[in-house]
Amino acid sequence: MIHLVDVTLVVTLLACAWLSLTGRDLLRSVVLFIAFGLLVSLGWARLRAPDVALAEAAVGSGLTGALLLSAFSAMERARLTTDEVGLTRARWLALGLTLGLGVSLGVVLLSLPSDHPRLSLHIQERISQSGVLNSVTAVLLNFRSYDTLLEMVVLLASLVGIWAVAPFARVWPKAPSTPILAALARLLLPLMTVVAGYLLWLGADAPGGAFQAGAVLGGMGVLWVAASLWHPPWALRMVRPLLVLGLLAFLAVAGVTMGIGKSMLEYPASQAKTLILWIETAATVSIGVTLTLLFLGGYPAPPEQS
Amino acid sequence: MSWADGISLLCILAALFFFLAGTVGLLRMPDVFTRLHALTKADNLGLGLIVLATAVQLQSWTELVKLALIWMLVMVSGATVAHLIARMALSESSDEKA
Amino acid sequence: MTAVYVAAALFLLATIAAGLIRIWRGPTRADRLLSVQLFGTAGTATLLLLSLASGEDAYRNVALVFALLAGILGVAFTRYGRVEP
Amino acid sequence: MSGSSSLYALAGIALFCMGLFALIAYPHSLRKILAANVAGTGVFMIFVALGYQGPERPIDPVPHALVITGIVVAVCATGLALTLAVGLGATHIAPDEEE
Repeated sequence: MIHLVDVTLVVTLLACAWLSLTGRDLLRSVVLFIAFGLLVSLGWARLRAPDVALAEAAVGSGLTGALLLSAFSAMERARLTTDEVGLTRARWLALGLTLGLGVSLGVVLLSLPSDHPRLSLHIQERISQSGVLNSVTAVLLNFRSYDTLLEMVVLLASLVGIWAVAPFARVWPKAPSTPILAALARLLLPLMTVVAGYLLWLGADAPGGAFQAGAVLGGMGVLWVAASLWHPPWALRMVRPLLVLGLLAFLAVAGVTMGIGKSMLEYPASQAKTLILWIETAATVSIGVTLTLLFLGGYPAPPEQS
Repeated sequence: MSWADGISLLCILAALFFFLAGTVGLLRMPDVFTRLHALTKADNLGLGLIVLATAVQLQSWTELVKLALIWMLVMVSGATVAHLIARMALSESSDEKA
Repeated sequence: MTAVYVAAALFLLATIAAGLIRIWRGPTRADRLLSVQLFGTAGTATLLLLSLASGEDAYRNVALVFALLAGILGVAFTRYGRVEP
Repeated sequence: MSGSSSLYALAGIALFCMGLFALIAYPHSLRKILAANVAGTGVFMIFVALGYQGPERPIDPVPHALVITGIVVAVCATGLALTLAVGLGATHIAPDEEE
């Protein structure tokens, strides 16, 4: 019966994606895409990837959804939301070609050897030296920490890119906030901070970690903006150092490990857990702040100037 | 089957009823306000009963706190969002008349 | 009991699939948002049931994040998804 | 490949192809961004499905770590792309309107 669950989930997922990509009404497409994100997160849970499910639940459905909606409303104001979706001859050709690609990819995939242990054995061998028990965190913050270091740069670069092209944030809501919404935001703020801290702490031994916690913090920022509780001028001065906190922590640790004669980001085994937790805490704050500013969609000048 | 399993089973069956009622209401009710009314039942009672069914299966206090938090969150944000949806629907329907 | 949990999860997935019809049909934006709210709630419930069925505790944390973010999504929708006059 | 793992991997391929098709075929920038996200999710799904070898055997954490970073990078790229799309007003102009 569990296979029936998988089949239902996959069919619903595919239907959702197809309807979202080919429907005429763009807002409907966005809403279907959000629903798609929720379903994908259930899919990760079925594939025994709770770490991924946590990240997807926070980012894929929550943050991406809010981003798409705010961009849609900006496009709607500029009357840019009509699209033509009929199938012309060129589109039939594109459909046929992608279909062929899909079939050939499927054939290749099904011919893969079925019980190859891949990298899981190597990781199980070395997990005791990594300082943490959660193998995904061990990969992210120890075995492949270069990748994560560079990812912090990617986050920062995308934000700088946004600020370079859009001098003013687009998301200040037009309608005044209602007291009920403000009350919800004030209630959720401490709650989400606690949940983010919990996920961060959990990340060492169980599914969770910096990205998931940072994404929850980012969701909190989105709520804060949407409820009109964010006051940009002073807030920006305070949060700007936080943007680079994660990167600086990473670089500091990298410098120290090189200074004591090891290679870059090769933690001493006795200190590994402490170092990982410090880096993760700094990264969580940076990710949360970056995602919030990303949602603003421009340099957060005060609304009266824009 | 232990008594905990029995309680879980009853709760799950009742919850499924509420979810079914919510979905049928969502699909069959004539306008957005009545649909909203149908949906809030699924939100509060349906999820609440599932939470209860999960809670009787678990022994750990931290898990119980987490479950209570989930239920509370869904109730509070569900009620707020229902309020916001109703406002949005009201402004949309007045736009149409104007 | 595992069979009961899995069957209930399957049922909830079916209600989600049926909810897609309301997103597709609309007609108003509020209708579409209603379905997304149902997805959030049913998704949270499905994750709780899957956590019972598989004994994996981590799914309850996913359910917690689901419950948090579904509220935020609703707020974002009503703040940004409204019809511009 | 076996059972539900290959089911999800095939679904990933289907998602990738849908996304690729919509990215090529439809002109509106917002839809192109949605399409790129769907295609990306398809790739993630293939990855994670390859790391899953049935309910009993240990999972491969490397694709999970890659996909988690991928999800966060995807939202950043989406944010940047949406800002560009809104800012440039880069949208579809139908061929007959152009003339």
